[in-house]
Amino acid sequence: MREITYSKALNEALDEALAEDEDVIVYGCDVGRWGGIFNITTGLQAKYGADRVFDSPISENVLVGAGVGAAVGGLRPVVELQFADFLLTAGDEIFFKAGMWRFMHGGAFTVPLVVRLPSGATGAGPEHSTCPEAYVMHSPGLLCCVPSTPADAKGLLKLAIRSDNPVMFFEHRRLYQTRGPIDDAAAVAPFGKAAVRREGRHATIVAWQVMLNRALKAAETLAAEGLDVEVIDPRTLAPFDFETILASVKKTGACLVVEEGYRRLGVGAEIGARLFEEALPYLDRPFRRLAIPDVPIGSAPALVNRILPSEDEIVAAVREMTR
Amino acid sequence: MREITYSKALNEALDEALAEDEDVIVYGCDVGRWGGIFNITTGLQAKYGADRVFDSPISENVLVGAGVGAAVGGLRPVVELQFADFLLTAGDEIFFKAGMWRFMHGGAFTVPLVVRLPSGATGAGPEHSTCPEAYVMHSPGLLCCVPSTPADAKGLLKLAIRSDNPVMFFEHRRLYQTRGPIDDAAAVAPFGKAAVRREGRHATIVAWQVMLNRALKAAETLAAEGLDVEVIDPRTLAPFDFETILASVKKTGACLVVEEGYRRLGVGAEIGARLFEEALPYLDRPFRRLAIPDVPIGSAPALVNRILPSEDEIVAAVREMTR
Amino acid sequence: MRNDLLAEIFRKSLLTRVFEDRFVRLAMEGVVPPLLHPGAGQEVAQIAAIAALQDDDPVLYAHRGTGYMVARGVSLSAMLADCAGRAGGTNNGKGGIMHVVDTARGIFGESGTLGGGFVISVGMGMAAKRKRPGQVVIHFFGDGGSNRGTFHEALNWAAVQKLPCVYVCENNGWAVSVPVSESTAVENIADRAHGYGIPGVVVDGVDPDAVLDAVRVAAERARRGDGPSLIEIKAVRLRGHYATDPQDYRPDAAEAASKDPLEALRARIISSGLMSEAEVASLQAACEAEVEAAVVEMQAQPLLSAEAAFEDLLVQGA
Amino acid sequence: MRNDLLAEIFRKSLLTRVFEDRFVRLAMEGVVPPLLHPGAGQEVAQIAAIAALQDDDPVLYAHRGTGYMVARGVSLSAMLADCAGRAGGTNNGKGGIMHVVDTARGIFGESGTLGGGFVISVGMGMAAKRKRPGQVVIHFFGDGGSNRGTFHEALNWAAVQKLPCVYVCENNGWAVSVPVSESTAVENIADRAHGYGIPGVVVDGVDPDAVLDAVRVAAERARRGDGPSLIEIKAVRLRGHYATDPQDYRPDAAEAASKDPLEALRARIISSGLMSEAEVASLQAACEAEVEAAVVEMQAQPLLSAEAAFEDLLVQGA
Ligand SMILES: Cc1ncc(C[n+]2csc(CCOP(=O)(O)OP(=O)(O)O)c2C)c(N)n1
Ligand SMILES: Cc1ncc(C[n+]2csc(CCOP(=O)(O)OP(=O)(O)O)c2C)c(N)n1
Ligand SMILES: [Mg+2]
Ligand SMILES: [Mg+2]
Repeated sequence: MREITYSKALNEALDEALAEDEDVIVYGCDVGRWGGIFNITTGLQAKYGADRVFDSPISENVLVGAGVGAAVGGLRPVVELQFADFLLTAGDEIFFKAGMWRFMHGGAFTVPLVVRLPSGATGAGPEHSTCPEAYVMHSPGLLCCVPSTPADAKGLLKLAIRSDNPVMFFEHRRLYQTRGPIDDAAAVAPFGKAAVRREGRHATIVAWQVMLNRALKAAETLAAEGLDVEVIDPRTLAPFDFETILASVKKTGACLVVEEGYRRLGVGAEIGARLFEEALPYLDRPFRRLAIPDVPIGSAPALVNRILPSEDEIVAAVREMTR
Repeated sequence: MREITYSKALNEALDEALAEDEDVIVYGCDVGRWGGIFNITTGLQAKYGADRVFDSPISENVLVGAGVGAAVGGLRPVVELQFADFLLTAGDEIFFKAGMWRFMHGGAFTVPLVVRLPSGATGAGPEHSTCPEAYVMHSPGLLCCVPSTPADAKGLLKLAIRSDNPVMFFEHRRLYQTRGPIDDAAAVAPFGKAAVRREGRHATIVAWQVMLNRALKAAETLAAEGLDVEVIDPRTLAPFDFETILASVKKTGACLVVEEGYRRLGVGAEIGARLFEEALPYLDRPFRRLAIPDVPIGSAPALVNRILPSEDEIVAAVREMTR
Repeated sequence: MRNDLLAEIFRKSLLTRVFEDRFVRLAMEGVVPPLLHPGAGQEVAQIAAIAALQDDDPVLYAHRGTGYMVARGVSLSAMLADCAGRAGGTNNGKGGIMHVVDTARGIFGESGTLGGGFVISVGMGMAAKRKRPGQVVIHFFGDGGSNRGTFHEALNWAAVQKLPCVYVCENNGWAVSVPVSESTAVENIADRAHGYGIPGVVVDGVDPDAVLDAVRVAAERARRGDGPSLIEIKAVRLRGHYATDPQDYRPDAAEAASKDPLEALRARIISSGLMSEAEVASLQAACEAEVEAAVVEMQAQPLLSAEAAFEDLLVQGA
Repeated sequence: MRNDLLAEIFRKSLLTRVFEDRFVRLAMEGVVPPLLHPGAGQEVAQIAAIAALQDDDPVLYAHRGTGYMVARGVSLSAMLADCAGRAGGTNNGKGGIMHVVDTARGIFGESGTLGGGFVISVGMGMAAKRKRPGQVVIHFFGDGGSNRGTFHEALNWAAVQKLPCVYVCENNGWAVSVPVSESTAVENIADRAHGYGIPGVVVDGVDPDAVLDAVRVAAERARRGDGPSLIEIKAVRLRGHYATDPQDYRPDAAEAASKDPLEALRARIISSGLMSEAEVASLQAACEAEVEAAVVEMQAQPLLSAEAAFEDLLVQGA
């Protein structure tokens, strides 16, 4: 099997989508000539021309809004916002136009739009650091991908582009340089199928992207202590594969969600509430969340590290939960 | 004690705030000459002049953003957005500028801004119908009021205007014409104090605004069946008085949250998750949420009524929970 | 313009007026919610503008009036059904009169947040340019809506890309209760075209020929690949912002009433001998009959199932 | 302009250049994160613009360069401390070089989302007008940022309210890798002033006199209560978008280098006899010493406590 980086995987997905379907267009600030500030679109303009891969003004509202219009008009736009945070800068267009244009017109249109959203804390300050998936997951009409591995990055992006629904595609910037195996022959699991990244019976951890990697490392430490942790990667947050989590928690009786978004009303809140609704008799241990403790993310690395859930905190939380 | 409407209460709060502090200004589309499309600012321009109470262009980004700037510059702006939904239309200004301008500049400023957000489903379509409190409660740096009674409408709005923090003030449009007693001598409870609107021991309902009224009616029906329901009105969502809910649920063992926002990652999710974290040994019954079932709110009344939690559904949920 | 076209614009304008007046009465009777923003005074210009385009050129409209839909022949009973929450509508109970849609007739809908259509139109222009050369996208909006930031982002990018878009501002002098002079820093919104290097022209909304010509010129420019244009129609809002608005903020209501473009067109049609008074009267009667038939047809439709609340969101299995 | 002012602009521009060059080296050494967007080529104009104002007139800036701060005498070691995560900075670890603030010197910060400052400036103008008559709010931004919708909303409402705001676009021809011609539909961004009925002027960023004059005229207009102005400085970006940007997208880098306004000013200062070569050399040495002292002062500061992550959000008990 090949090994490629997460960013190469994304680049390949775009490349193949552009090759397969001439309705696919790719645009955003700097994605054309330069190949994107994170080099995800490198080489694509040279290969497919400036009519299909092009730069845009700094105008997030029209970037997303034009994506909706282009999708309604029969194209399959893939829009890059340079930072996932900017999803709120284009709030009307994301939540009302992408999420509801079809609905409010009684299903007259389809909106096959993909918005690529590089996320994650890299010390660039409060408006360039967040993982704002929760805003999307709270909002009807939007699908939401959070790939953690190069294979998922490629597979889910290809599915997203083929989907007739609007997809918010969160790429974690701190994963871009990570490598992983990719099986070109394997079929990609559809949206809404979580992956059990590690099996275990003492506790369930739900995590994705950078937090998934931390959870997996924590699980190794815990395994050495005799604690077998099951680690679930949801892969997509909308649709959300609650069933896999439910089955796991019924087995383990304990659940920890680790996320890089804000804690209050985050993804973990939904998971906790649903477990409490649907699995009360199986819940042996209080629920636990590790997340950004409801402050914005400053720029100094020490401050960022203080609030991002760490491997040590994950280990400690599981120990405490299973005591 | 006087009885006044919720809308009169808001008008009085603005009137008194304008009288007390000449830094208070009030603006928004149609709030000046006309007194607002919902008549909350009636008479204020005539009384305080067009320099302090004035109309604006249809420019939600600058409405909110200028509010932040004016607050930084020493005024106390009270901005009306005509529909609470438009909070996402001004997403950058609400979440990043109002919520974070102080933070990202290391506390150099205070941002005494109030944004008034008339909310609620009245059949005006998907972009003019929501109760989007969850977006605010998820976001650091913003306070959030959800008054249910005329007395709270007045008291909380006055507190909000006096606060040195940015406050998102949700006024429910279907409450504007409701009446209630107001004790002009009574001190208003501070932000972050829930009100127990009805005491009971068999189950706890958390609800506010229109859903609170439905919950209270449902509680009467249930009382006739011998079920004593405790009904809690949080009054503010940020800060959030979880302690009052926790104490109630420890007593009743069962919790239902009824809200007019979307269900997934809504306020109820946070309440459920926190109970599961902090009160597992006391939880006799599965958690329950009634909320908008994760579809946008159409315009036909039959469709709206289908998805708004009803009194009957509340009654049924409590019966089922306590069975 | 040609006589037959003028007569057609008159007929459609009259039909629109009759339809909307009937709508308002239905609202007063409680049959439909009072959510119409009457287009009275603006329908002649709306219909003349549409007449300058191909029958299926996409139209994005704002909230005021139904002239665009009537111009394209959208079913009146369908629009009523949309509002009455009945079957047979265009948007399945989702959008009422605000989000009437009929893609076969090029009616592509409305953004409930003002100014939301600007950005959609850019993408539709991008799609038209690539997939349907020769197609022109037209977007109507109000003076008030032109102060949204989306106007700026959209016109700039449409101009950069030389998209086949025509932007038509119906400047009726008011945004609800706020006069344009108090919200807008420039007298002619068309002057903003300078900032995007595109043509900006002002036309009188009482004059269907001027409107037709301006849109034709803009559409030809768009088809040639030279990019968008901005047209400002000086319009008159005869009624309140919404159907039952008392308009007590409005000093100019009487003056406005005297400037009804439909009356002017009626007088012109008669004085030019294109139709006799009797012919106009019978046309009026025909419009009324058509509207009544639509009301009857709408009322014969079953109420929408409340389960429609769960439909039309995501495409399943995609 | 007066000689002493010119000399002062030169000194501050030189200090800015030396400071930023040192910053970039610190970034390469890993002492500070490489988040500076070098202002090289734009500092003379930035400093000349600030020189046209009162010492405490509020400044909102964009991300490029530190000329504004140096012009106002913000502590260099404080700016370094901001970036190095040490005590003694201006924003307590929250905003690094992006959100330097010093309200006593009228430095009111930056929006991390481009274009976010436009709308803030309007409110600050509203407050200035009411509370501090005579105060002028200046907002600097880039050509790229001028395509945000906030530009439109802000300039319109500032003009309607006749706010004391001065909008200064530093058009350096590039937004990261995108040339202005590919993102912007008009050659002169100043032309957009027409759309708001306000003056729009273009000045050459190599010419500090022209910049100073233009801002003075605009500030006087603002103080008179006549409202905002838009000034476009034709600027040159000498370095990459960020400190370590290879700029391989850029054909004009050599040409740009030949147009350094600081070099032009240095030549003018010497050829006019205002300073001798030796005086300039010793000024350069003094700037280097001042910067080194700031580096030492910064490095003597303790690291910020990580608990600062929880500070500065809400005002407690309010
Ligand atoms: C973003 C947004 N802000 C405010 C409103 C509420 N609103 C609806 S129509 C209207 C006035 C529109 O004025 P104009 O654009 O001139 O159109 P007109 O009603 O005059 O036809 C307002 C403020 C809205 N729907 N969307
Ligand atoms: C809303 C928003 N979009 C995109 C960015 C990313 N970004 C930062 S600087 C920049 C280029 C800015 O160009 P310009 O305004 O011309 O300023 P310059 O860098 O040339 O000084 C971009 C795209 C951002 N910070 N905010
Ligand atoms: Mg108008
Ligand atoms: Mg630039």
